[in-house]
Amino acid sequence: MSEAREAGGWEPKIVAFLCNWCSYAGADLAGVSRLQYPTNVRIIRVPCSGRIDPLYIVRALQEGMDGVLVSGCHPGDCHYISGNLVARRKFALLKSYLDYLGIEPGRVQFSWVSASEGSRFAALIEKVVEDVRALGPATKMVKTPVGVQAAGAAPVGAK
Amino acid sequence: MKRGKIDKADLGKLLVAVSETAQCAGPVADRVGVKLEMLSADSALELAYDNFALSPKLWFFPRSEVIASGTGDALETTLLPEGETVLFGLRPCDAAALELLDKIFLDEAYLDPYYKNRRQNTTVVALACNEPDAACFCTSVGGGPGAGAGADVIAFDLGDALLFEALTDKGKALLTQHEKLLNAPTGDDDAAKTKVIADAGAKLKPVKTDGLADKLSGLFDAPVWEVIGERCVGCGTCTYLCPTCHCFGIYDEKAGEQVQRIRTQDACMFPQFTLEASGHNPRDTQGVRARQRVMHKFSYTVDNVGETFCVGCGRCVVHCPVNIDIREILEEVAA
Amino acid sequence: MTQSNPYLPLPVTIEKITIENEAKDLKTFRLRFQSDEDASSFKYECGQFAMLSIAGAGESPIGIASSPLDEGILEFTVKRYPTGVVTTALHNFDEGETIGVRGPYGNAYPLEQMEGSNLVIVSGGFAFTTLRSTIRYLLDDSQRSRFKKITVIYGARSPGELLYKDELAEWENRDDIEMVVTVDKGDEGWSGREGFVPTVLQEVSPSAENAYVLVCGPPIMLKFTMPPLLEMGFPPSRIITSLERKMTCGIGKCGRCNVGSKYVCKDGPVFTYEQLQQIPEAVL
Amino acid sequence: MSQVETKLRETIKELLDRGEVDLVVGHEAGSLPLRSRPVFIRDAADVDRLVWGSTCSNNLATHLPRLFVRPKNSRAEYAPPTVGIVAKGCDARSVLGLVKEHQLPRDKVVIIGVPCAGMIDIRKAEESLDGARIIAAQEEAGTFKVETTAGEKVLTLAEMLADGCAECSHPTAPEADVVIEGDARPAAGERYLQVEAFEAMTAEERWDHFTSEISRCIRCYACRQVCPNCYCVTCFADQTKPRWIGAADELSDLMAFHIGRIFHQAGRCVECDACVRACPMDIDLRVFTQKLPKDVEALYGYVAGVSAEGVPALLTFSENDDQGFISEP
Repeated sequence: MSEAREAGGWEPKIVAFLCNWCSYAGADLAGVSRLQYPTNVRIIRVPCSGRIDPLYIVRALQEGMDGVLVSGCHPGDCHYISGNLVARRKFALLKSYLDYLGIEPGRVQFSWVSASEGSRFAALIEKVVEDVRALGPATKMVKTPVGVQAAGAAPVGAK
Repeated sequence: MKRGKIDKADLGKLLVAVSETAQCAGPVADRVGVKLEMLSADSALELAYDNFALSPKLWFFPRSEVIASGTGDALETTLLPEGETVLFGLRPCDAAALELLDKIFLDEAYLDPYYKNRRQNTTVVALACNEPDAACFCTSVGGGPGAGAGADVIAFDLGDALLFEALTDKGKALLTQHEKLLNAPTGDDDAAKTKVIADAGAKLKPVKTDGLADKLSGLFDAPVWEVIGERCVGCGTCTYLCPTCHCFGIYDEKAGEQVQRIRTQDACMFPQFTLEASGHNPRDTQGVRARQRVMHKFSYTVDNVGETFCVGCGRCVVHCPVNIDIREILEEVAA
Repeated sequence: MTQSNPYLPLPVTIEKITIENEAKDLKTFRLRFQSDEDASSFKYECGQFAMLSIAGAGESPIGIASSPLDEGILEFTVKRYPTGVVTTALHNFDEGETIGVRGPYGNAYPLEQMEGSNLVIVSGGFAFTTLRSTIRYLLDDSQRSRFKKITVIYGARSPGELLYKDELAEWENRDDIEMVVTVDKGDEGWSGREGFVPTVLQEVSPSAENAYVLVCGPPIMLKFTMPPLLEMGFPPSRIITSLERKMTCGIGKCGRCNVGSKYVCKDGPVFTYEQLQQIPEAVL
Repeated sequence: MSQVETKLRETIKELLDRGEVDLVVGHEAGSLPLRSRPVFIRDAADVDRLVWGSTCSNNLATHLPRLFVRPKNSRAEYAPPTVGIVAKGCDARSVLGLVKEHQLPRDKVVIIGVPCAGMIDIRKAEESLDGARIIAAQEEAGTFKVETTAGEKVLTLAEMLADGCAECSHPTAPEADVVIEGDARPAAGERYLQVEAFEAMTAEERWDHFTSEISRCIRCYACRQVCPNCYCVTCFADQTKPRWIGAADELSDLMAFHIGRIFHQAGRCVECDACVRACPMDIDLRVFTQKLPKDVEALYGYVAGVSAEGVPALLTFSENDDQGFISEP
């Protein structure tokens, strides 16, 4: 990442919500196995993909993340039996909905990575980073940074 | 210059001239209705409108405004915007509301610098009403379709022409500045003006409000509030659209070391408005919250600043999702 | 463009933090003004409050617990609520750090008017803070002679919840103030009084003659304290209490603390019971 | 007065007289032309206040849960009331949804099904009048005699029919306890036409529309407050720790609020369009709310509120649920 920064180019910033039992362990395995994958991803460990509130994803986009990845155990392998299966419906609808509103489909991605799939994790990150890189920096949903808003910049009565 | 007339066809020219020295807002057609918008060369002016969906109070008291900002733990005053603004086309009710808000925000003890700054730098040109809406009741709360309170200039729509009358020094200065574009009004114009205002007034249904404040003070525990509360869904439509409602909240936004303290519009209709951190809420039913709104406007402000905080614009009447009609409440109370 | 901004806090340094109770959700913060100018501009009286400001979290109205005679400093005792953004943030601060204060706001206990009278102070819970300010002030050598007998009835839920324990002990050893400290329920180490404040008040039964009573406590305590006070012969005009409401601006504009035609932040927080009886929304 | 209205009043009078309900939530004439509003009838003598027609658009289910809140500080034994509700298809579906979510006791709610011919959209009435204003209006069998500032005019229900009603799948109340007979509109054949049209637009067009509509939001939360499904004690938008929705007048936060609110309705929205009607800023909410019920039905075959039985779509799963959206490396 530091190289990219030094080069002054834009690098995608991606947040990955990984479930504790499978995908986080998969990421760990990728690291232990010394697999190379892009460093653009910031990992947040969650107990289960079922823990992901759609608001987390919306918030990540608001805070200027160029991409969001959510990954959990493969269907059938959930530590909590069915957390990921219930979440799958939520994710399918959210993905469709954000697409419907006009947010680029590549920005928010969902996947399954098991604890033994270090290479799948590395490849997944590769893909997500490439997808987001192709889309360019996020502009939709991004909050105006605090301090940038002009003092008292207010619309006239009706906006 | 105190009075002047302009053909409607030339109004655009006048507003362009005004825009040369000040930012100028006027009525512009939108996908839904007409809104007050900063004018640019290609703005399409629209003079046929009941009123703006949102009250122009928001120019002076925005929905959200940074009142202090800084880095780390030190907060400083945000720079106040400078430059003159002319708002054209406020209905008399909305202009009158500014005079009421002055009593709150220009109170000597604690002057609000942000409001004061806007008020000082803005010239308000009101446009008298020829066709009041079915929900309007300005004449019942001390206003009228041609009333000039709160405005610096009032304009009357005489059909093909607009007649301007300056009401303050600021208004006179504005008319004088553009006197080349204005003609002298004639006696016929005065007659026409009197007629349109009288016609408009005649279309307004009066609401009985005799002795309202006194009666209200005896009705604090009346069952009427819970009856309203049962129907009220507790949204902020009435208060957010109201030209005189001015309750607010203050919140901080933080990103890294950057902090902004923001004043935002708030509403007594929301339970959170009075909810204390301990969990105690002194106004814990929708009925008492509905009572607060009516009491504050028609009783408490009368006690405190001698004014009824309602200008009869009718926005709350039209937009309440469950058709709670303040006029009916007032009539019931005054009966 | 410079213009005075009533929303702007003054910077203060946290000089000392005292944990007041076992639950550690009550802390007293001693704040020192960072400039002498600020210190001298902040003139307050007993019973007033100020807005504590934490940049990034917000502001909270808190009663001033120090005495106006404590120079250069301000003290506030703050309870942390799980839902309270500002109180939680404040409790995470350390000594030496900077926060903001704006005020003082509201009216004060009418000490001038009470001069030459007996004073009864009744309080429960952590509403004791502004009365602590008052007691500190009254007991100062320069002030004590202005007032006659002073009786304090102060209660908390448990011994651990009593505020200002060192000061309470000090005051109990003085002979110019009668201290009655009670807890709802004692523990092994407690040898003092047990019982709710209204009950203890009736037991102590202070004389209403030439007396004022200052009452401050949670709404439920106030509700049960007023009838015995009236029974003891305190006229409503001499029962002085302090109201609490959610506040945002502190300067009578934001509308939150509106009770009847009064604003608690501006017209209060101190009201006589006689005044409160005229405000239906504030009836205890 | 229509036959349905007469029958409705008679029925409710009987229910009240026989003590089968303690109160009935219905509609009464509003204070403005073409408007009605909720009314709470506790006394049989008041049944004549009830009206029924194509202006009775409020979703009355919104008002029900509050009627079952145990009074505060009351130590007296609490007996929940039995509440009748004048129910169109959508009102009844909301009631059944609330029952399913344990917000209403089914045995204490009497669903009085009324035949819904569809509701008018006042905005369409206003638009059809070329700037003239409505002074008064009278409804009669599918037509409205409207007195305007430009003279009298007759408008039909068909020309003013609300978009939501045109696509309604359940014009009559499912699982009604009492049914008032009459002519309801048939269930719509073609549905989600607006959503499909929106889907056909480009991503940029869709985003532009979302942006321009949501930027008008004034955060009055009327959309939330009128929604029967929005009964959370503390809405995510009002939470302070964490604060999901920033305080500033910031488009991104407005969007986050609307996405959050609308998404919370996934598998629950009964498509009553109460939010659409309530919005004082005329935000085109319908096109944004209807996508979810469409998807939920298409993906999981679930339609909200048609029965008090069954598990809501988002509280369950099937092993075979679509996962075509999953990213494969």
